Amino acid sequence: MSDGQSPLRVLEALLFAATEPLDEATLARRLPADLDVAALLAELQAVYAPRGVNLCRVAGKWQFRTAPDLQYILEEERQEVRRLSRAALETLAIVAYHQPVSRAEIEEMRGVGLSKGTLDLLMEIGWVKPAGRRPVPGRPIVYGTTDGFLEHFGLAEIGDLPGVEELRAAGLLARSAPPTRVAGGESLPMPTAVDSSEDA
Amino acid sequence: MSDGQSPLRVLEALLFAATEPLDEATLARRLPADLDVAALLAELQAVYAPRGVNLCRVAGKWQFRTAPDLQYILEEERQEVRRLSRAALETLAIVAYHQPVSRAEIEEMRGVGLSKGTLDLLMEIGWVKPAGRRPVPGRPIVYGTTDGFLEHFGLAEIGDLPGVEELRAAGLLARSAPPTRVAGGESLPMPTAVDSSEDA
Amino acid sequence: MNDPEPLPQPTDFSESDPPRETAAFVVSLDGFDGPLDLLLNLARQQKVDLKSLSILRLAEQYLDYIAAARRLKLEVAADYLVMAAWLAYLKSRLLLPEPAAEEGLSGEAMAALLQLQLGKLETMRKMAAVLMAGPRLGLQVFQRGQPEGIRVLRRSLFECSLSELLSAYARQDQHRAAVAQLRLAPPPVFAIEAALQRLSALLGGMPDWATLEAFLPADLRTAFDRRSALASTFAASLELAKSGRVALRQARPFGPILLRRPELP
Repeated sequence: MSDGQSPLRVLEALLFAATEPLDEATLARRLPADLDVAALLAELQAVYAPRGVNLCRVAGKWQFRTAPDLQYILEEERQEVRRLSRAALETLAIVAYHQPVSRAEIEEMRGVGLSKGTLDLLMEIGWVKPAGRRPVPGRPIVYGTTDGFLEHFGLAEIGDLPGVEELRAAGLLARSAPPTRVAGGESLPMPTAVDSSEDA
Repeated sequence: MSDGQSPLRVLEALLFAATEPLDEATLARRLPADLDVAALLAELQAVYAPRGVNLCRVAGKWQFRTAPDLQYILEEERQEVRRLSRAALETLAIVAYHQPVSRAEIEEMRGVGLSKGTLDLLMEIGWVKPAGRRPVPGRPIVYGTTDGFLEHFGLAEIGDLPGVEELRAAGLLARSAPPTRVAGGESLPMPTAVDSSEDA
Repeated sequence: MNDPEPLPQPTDFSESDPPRETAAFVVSLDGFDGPLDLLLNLARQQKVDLKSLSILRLAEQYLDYIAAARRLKLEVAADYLVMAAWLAYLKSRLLLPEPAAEEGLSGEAMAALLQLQLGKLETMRKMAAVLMAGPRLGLQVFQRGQPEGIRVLRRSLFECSLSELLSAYARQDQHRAAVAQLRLAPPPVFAIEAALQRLSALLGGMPDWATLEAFLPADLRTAFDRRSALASTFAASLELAKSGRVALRQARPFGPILLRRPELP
């Protein structure tokens, strides 16, 4: 680190100055071509690991962030956030863990209709986005999480969601079998009415 | 630095997250009372001195800043491809075919005044350069093309430009056009006003 | 960050108090987000893990709850009634011996379906809480407060092809040709050549000094024509004086210019 233009110094400066997380390709463009950016980032991450500022991988990109254990110190920096309704929270969790997921599937999982505002609010916050359509009759829109979601919750990728492996192993993330409910009344009843108290 | 809540870590996080430079009193309020904030800041400054990010004192307050020698990293050149105006294109063509040629001769040939910016732009791009003065009353500056011009248009030398006869054969020149020489021959009325729409 | 964390302990998510004992309570459905939510709340009263939950007992609890609500003439939303009907059916399937030749799901399978559904919902509630409690940007962890950002320097790169250049040349060449054809009228000046001719012709008949003006053409209409003729005639007189064909005289600065045939030696 003593030589003037060491690549770690350059990486440090770039990541400190950036207003948003940077991906490796962007970083590589600013460095000599023959450098292993991934290895340098790992090295920088290790250098900063014990410090008050850490190098984090979020949404597949890199960003310096304050160490999580110092949150009590930084209370004054806290940004006011709007409180989400329980419906919005559950919907967010369902979209995150079950994506891509349709509105009907969210309603089925929660056993209650979803008011229009709930998904809209999550999209407005920038955590949820439409992610195509499911190739089934009716071609319903399916939803997924955004990079903004990963950045906000400090996740490198969606597979880093807490407990995702265990939940999958426990069969709790499997999509329910395609509706065989035509035959009899055996399958669980589907929600019909939208609960008007759902508004987020 | 190894203990979890070392004051240097706290200072680091505070200065990193702050939206403005912080003074020592503000920093002291966030730290245990018995600490020498000035000494800690000096220590932190020393830690960061060789790095890509430095701790700087500005107007009595403290702030992390990208190291001055790495400022160039934070500048991104973005090239925008632009097209030449008609006036600039014609002027360039006249300079190429009739060099060395004076401003007055260009105006005479185009039948319209040349705005100041047009020749300046061509010189700034690096395609046209002054090429001495003509030994006539007023000693006007004459212009010619540069090596950069030849490179850009893929010409080994200026003689590689298609000749007037070839242009005519290619249908680019009107057959009726009499072959006019610039310097001598019949001279055309001189333009008087500069066409303001000519700006390159 | 990649280590799977152990699942968190169940958290109480309900924003309103869950119904207390089935006997004497105020029946209200306002606090529930649908029948599954009510079922989860009832299940929690069994104080067991969802996996060892008695679905039969849960079904009875739910039916009691809905019955109580209806006894109190509370409005019960259709969703809750549909679930009640389904649970009543489930209960009968669980209590009665399974028919031999069975179509569709068995009572046990139906119970497992409900159990899984409740498990999924409860899990999502837990995960929502975990997510919201985790280190979130701007709440527990912070990005740099004053990033310098990357300054963008814009630089223009001019693009021009050879054919564009040639077309431009051709275009202005045609323009020039058009201009040349339009401008055939002679310039409105009195040419020096014409002045020379006129002066030479007139000098023969001028034995004595005469002013320059006397040699100007007679048909000068405008001041410009007059100035042009004067200048050309003066230039012509100098030209003739140089070759000794005229004598010039001016008595004082800006005085009249006189000329005559030179005296023969």
